[in-house]
Amino acid sequence: MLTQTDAPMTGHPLADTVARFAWLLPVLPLLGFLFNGFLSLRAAAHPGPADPTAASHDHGEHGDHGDHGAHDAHGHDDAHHAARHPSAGLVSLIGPGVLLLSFGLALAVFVAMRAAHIEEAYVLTLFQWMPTGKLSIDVALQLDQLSMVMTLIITGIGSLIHIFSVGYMQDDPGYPRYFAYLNLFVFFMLLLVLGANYPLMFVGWEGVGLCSYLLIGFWFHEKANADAGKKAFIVNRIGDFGFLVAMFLMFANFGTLSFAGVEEAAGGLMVGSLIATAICLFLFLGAAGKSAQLPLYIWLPDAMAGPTPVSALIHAATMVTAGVYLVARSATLFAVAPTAQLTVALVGALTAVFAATIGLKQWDIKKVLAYSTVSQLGYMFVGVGVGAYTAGVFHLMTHAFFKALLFLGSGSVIYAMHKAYHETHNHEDAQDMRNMGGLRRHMPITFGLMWIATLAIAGIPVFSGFFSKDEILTAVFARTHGSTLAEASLFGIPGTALLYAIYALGLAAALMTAIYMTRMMLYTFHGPNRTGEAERPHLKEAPWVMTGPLVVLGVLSLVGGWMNLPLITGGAIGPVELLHHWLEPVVGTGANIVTLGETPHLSHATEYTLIGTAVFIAVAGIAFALWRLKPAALVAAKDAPAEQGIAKVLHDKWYVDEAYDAAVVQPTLGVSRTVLWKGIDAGLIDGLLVNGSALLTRAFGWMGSQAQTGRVGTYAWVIVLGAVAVLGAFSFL
Amino acid sequence: MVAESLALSAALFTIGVIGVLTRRNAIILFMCVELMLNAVNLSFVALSTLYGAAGQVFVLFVITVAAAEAAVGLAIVIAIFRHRQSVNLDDINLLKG
Amino acid sequence: MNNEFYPLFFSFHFYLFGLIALASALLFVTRKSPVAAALWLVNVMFCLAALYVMLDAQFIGAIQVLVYAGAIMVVFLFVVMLLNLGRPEDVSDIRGQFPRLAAGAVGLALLAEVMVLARAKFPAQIESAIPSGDLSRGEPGGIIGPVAELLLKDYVLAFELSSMLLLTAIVGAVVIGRKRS
Amino acid sequence: MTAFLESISYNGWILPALLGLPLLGAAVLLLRGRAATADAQMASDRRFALWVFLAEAGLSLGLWWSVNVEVPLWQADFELPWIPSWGVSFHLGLDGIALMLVLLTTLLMPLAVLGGWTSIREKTASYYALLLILTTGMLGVFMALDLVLFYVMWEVMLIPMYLIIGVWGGQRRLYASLKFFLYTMLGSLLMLVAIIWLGTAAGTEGVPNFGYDAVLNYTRLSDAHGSVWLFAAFAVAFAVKVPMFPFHTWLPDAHVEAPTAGSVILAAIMLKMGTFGFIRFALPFFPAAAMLPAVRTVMLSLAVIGIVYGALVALVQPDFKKLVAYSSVSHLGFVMLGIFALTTESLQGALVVTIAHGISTGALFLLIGMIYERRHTRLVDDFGGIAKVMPVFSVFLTIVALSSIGVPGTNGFVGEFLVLIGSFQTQPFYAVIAATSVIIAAAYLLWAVQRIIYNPLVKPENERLRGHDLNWREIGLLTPLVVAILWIGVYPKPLLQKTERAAAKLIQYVEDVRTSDRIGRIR
Repeated sequence: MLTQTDAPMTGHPLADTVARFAWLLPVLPLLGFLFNGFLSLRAAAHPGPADPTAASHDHGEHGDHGDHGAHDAHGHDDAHHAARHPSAGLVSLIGPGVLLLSFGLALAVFVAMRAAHIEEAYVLTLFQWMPTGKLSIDVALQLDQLSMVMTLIITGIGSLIHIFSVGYMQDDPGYPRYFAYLNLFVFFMLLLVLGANYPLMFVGWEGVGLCSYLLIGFWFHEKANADAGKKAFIVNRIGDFGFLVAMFLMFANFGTLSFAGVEEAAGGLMVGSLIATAICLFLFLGAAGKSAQLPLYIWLPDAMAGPTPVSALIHAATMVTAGVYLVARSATLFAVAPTAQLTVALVGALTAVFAATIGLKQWDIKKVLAYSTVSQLGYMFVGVGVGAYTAGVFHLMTHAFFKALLFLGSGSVIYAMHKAYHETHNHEDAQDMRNMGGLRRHMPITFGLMWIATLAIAGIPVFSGFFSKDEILTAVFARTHGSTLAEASLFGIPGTALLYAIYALGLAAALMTAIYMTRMMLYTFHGPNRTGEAERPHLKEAPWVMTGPLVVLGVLSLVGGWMNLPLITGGAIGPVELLHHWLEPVVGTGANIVTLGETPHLSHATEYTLIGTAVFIAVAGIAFALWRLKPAALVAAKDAPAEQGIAKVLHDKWYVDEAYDAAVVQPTLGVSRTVLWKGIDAGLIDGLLVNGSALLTRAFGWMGSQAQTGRVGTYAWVIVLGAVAVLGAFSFL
Repeated sequence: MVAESLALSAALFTIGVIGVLTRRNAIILFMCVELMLNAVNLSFVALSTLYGAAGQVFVLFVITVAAAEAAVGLAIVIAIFRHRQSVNLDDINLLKG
Repeated sequence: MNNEFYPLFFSFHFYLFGLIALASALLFVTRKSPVAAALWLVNVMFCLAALYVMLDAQFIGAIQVLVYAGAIMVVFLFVVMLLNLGRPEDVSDIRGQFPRLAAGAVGLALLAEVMVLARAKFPAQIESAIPSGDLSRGEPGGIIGPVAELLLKDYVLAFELSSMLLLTAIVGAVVIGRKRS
Repeated sequence: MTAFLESISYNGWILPALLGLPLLGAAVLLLRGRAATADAQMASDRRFALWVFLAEAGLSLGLWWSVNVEVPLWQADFELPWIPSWGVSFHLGLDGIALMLVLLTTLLMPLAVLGGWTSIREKTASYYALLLILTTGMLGVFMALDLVLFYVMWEVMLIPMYLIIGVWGGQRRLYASLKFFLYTMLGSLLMLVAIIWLGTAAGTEGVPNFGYDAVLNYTRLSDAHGSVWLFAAFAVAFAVKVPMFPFHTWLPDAHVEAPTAGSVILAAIMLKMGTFGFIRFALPFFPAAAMLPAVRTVMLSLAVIGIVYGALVALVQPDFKKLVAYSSVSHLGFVMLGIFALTTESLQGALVVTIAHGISTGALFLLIGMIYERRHTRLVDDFGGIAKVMPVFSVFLTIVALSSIGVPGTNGFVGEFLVLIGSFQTQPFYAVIAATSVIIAAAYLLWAVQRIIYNPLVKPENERLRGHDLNWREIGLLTPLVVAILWIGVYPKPLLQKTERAAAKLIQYVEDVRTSDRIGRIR
């Protein structure tokens, strides 16, 4: 069925290049998944006796007849004392190997694409998926500049994280299962970015949701992890509902679901068309679900229950950016719906600020990074929200670099803490910053690289974060006048005012980002060590297989900025706006519509002031943190005083989870249990109608039987009364 | 003459009915039924003077039936009496619903 | 408006026997002891026999006396004596106050309805109907001719069936009354 | 392949053969001698029954090639005069839709028998005989092209299931089986009245004619196609069977009390009788009545209520079988939505959901049966941490649960997506509400699966399951179902092509009658 149907694109310049084998990109990780999955199952599976009912008879005298196999992992993150999985060696070859192959192929296709300077996308149709009536969906891959950038990020950072996982998860008995899920995730993610139509993208979309469910709940013997996985899937599903409805609207109004078709139909719509706004709002609901934006962000912090490399890959670099990719992919559609764009930008900005506030007061190192991711995603949505798709994608890329570095760095910190606690059989929380402190003496490499990432995310010049974040802020500022957004309005507030508010929110978020990142660095690496005397000698740098990828990511965080130097630098440092030209063919039309055709230009003076303010904000944040926070005053977690006042509110994440639970979950369960099930089903239909009618017939039967008293006297009476009645009737006739 | 006999017949019939409804003793009940039959016989005879002797033939049949019924009825009462030592009708209610 | 040919003798006797029948019926119903009741019933039957004779049904009158009063009532008395139920001292089996009142009311209602119906059905003939009064009927076969003729011609089937009925009744009575061994 | 089938004139005798073989098997099974011990008796009975079902399945596979869906005529047509004086003929035939359901039945029955392999221990001969008679009944319903034959088969199908639930069921089996029987019987009596009315009306000079085509022509020419009462008579009978919202309370009881095989057949095949009835009888006979705005709103709202209500109530079920039963109510609500939205995509989507639900829910019930045999409890909270002791079971349960939720790449998604995108074009309001059930479905199934296989392994009874993972029979039983799930999910094209012609024909027919009606009214 994978026959190469004669792609209409035969004439396409990429047709005869290595791009022909693009379908191998997703298929390689799929093969990895199948192989690792088989390895995992083969080891764990012992088919039971022919007669299963025997289980309940023999009460456990041979319950655990010494099955040598890998009974799955137990203990949260401290699984290292279990026996190493027998086929771990083979798996650690296949898992990352498949990813590296995929990355190599992606690089080859990238080179071919650069050489070919293609104008329109290369669509590789594999086979017809759902041919019914007017609707005909094919399984087809679309190779263009945007999907190329995403593929490179996914396969590149994916390989690094796979290599890191080899070290991090080496002692986990569920080792092959872990790599199987990770490979499956990469398969679905590639399907998402390479899909040529919305339904195929949706397959990848829910596929990654499924994999994040499996990976978050990887150590499923802990109820908390399993709950977190379930929560992630269901909240994603709410987002998917939005995506589905958007697809229905598209099909009902445009008659097609392929990107090209929708792009062309969207081009024909006039700016501000109702259909486009509706579709975009539903698409944004889907994106919010997947990329953890304000209403539906609650699953991302809980997703930290999964292994750290998973958090790095899924909840920092790739999956969560799917929403941004979706908006960038439907650039033209969003461009003709300014109100929708304003909503996207506004929600993005609000999320950025809101998440940043919570990030200030978290003690778990991964929770801090999680909220920082939510906040940075908010930034990306601001970027694509205001029509600066290149800026959004650029920040997506740089964020992928330094956030992956931060997560993997925290991974190696946690790994080291685990090793130490494991030696002394201490069951302290290895992820709590209050138990860390002064680790720079023990883990210099991680310490240095983490500082690079922190400076990058804070937006200090030279580092990649500065360029991408600054570009978004300047883009917002540039669009305050002379853009479709400015004219449009949201809830009556004119676009311009909104854009200024968004700019302000952006600055506030940047300030808080600098503060909590510096806070994290101070508490983890600086000041006295709080892990404890016995553990201190065991605290040492993670093995090279883990720190290697860190170094690569460190370099990328440093160099990343050069990919899209702002126009202002005028080629002084290097080629200007590389990424902007690269993505021009894909998002160019959409961006032009927003800026009413001409490229937004700010006078040099304003641009310099904007850059100045951004740098000032970053430096101020770091300085404030360094000045106010005293790591020495910190105390180990077990005897740390409880939080009070605003700190407690922030630590308890504004009680949003409790609010959702009380407002949505409990009422639904309550209503469906008491009203729907007991009330209508058991009560009304079953009780009243079904059993009720049965009761009625029995009652009539009982009444009838009362007349048969058995006493002859009664019968005599009945006869006489009957006679009287009959004669009476006759007498009236 | 016929009108008076019809009236008498009706009266006797009514007394028979009242007897059936008020008495508890099985045998007296039978007798009341016999009385009702006699009443009917009377009206038969009374009307046979007008409509020919068919009425009287019919009375004959009524009498034979009454005889048969009395015989069987009393046999049953005796059987019940032997079993229950009482012919009070209210006690005999085995055939209850 | 009696017809002057109708001798006073007939109407007097008719009313006499009628009243006696009525009185004895009432007494029959109200007696506590079954024996007394049975005797009063026999008395009613005799009066009725007399009325039959006055209504030109002499054969029926004879049969009434012979079979009904003579045979059936004797059987009743016999059974009553056999089961020595005659003792009046056991509690009266007449039902309580309310059932009797109800029975009386229902009886009266029944009586009224029958009277109304009888009046409606044969208004004309009843008034004028006067039995011929001469006992020796001129037809052949005397007073029993017409009855016998009808009985053995038109109703011969019913005649045979009633004999079968009597036979089964006898066998039935014996079987039921037999003392179980 | 088709050449070979023509050579043995496969189309001529296949349908009566498919009906006759199970009856023959049942007869032989009942008349065979008793074996020495009860166990030997059980073993020989079930082996014989399995062979009959496998033969039946093998025989029916030829239909996939022999039935030519492009031609609008009835395929594999077989006709015998049955009661000429009443105009009733033993007339069998298939179209694209019936073909799919017949194949679903014949291929699923051997798996259902294998599912209940060790759970049925006493009176096995009569049990398997009843299963065989039930198969004839079900196949008969799908193949009947004569209204009386259809009604007879409808009742023939009822009695064996009543006995299966009544004799081999759980504690409250008598209540459940009686309720099931009376519910369906009441519904079908209304239908009988309508059938008789139609038959006599469609007859010629006194002799009634119950042939499907004759009645179809009659309703088209007369104004019967607009009579709401006749439509209601058929609709109620099928609504009870689907089951649609107010008539569904028999389903949870019947499922909870039925033995594993009974449950699988009930869910996978018998529920499809209702939807098949709508597609084959109710809509073609009374298109104008079905398309009346009032009638259509009632049907659509009942379908959508069924979807959301079924999903919500499934959320709070303590008993896993009841949970799956309510999820069936929800899934079949999708089918009804697909049918009454009347676009090609939605109708084909409805057919895919029918097949997909048959496979997924059948597999779910098989899995519940397997865990019930080991733990003798169906309450979800009695389990916990099964994945550590029974990894293979957990993998199968996860895959099947995901297909039931409708994750893309599995059969559930293809069906639901087509129904929703199809019905969105004509009924956007209903489609969006139905789409919300996508979220609730994920909630109730994932929550149940989590409480069973994930969560800490604390209860000793679950610990004792360590050595009792699925045996080779059970794995062999579930693998074809999982393969079917993934195959339909990834490559549903052949399935869609087989049913496309029949679906398009129905929609075309309903549209023609509606437009001609409208023109008639205008003139």
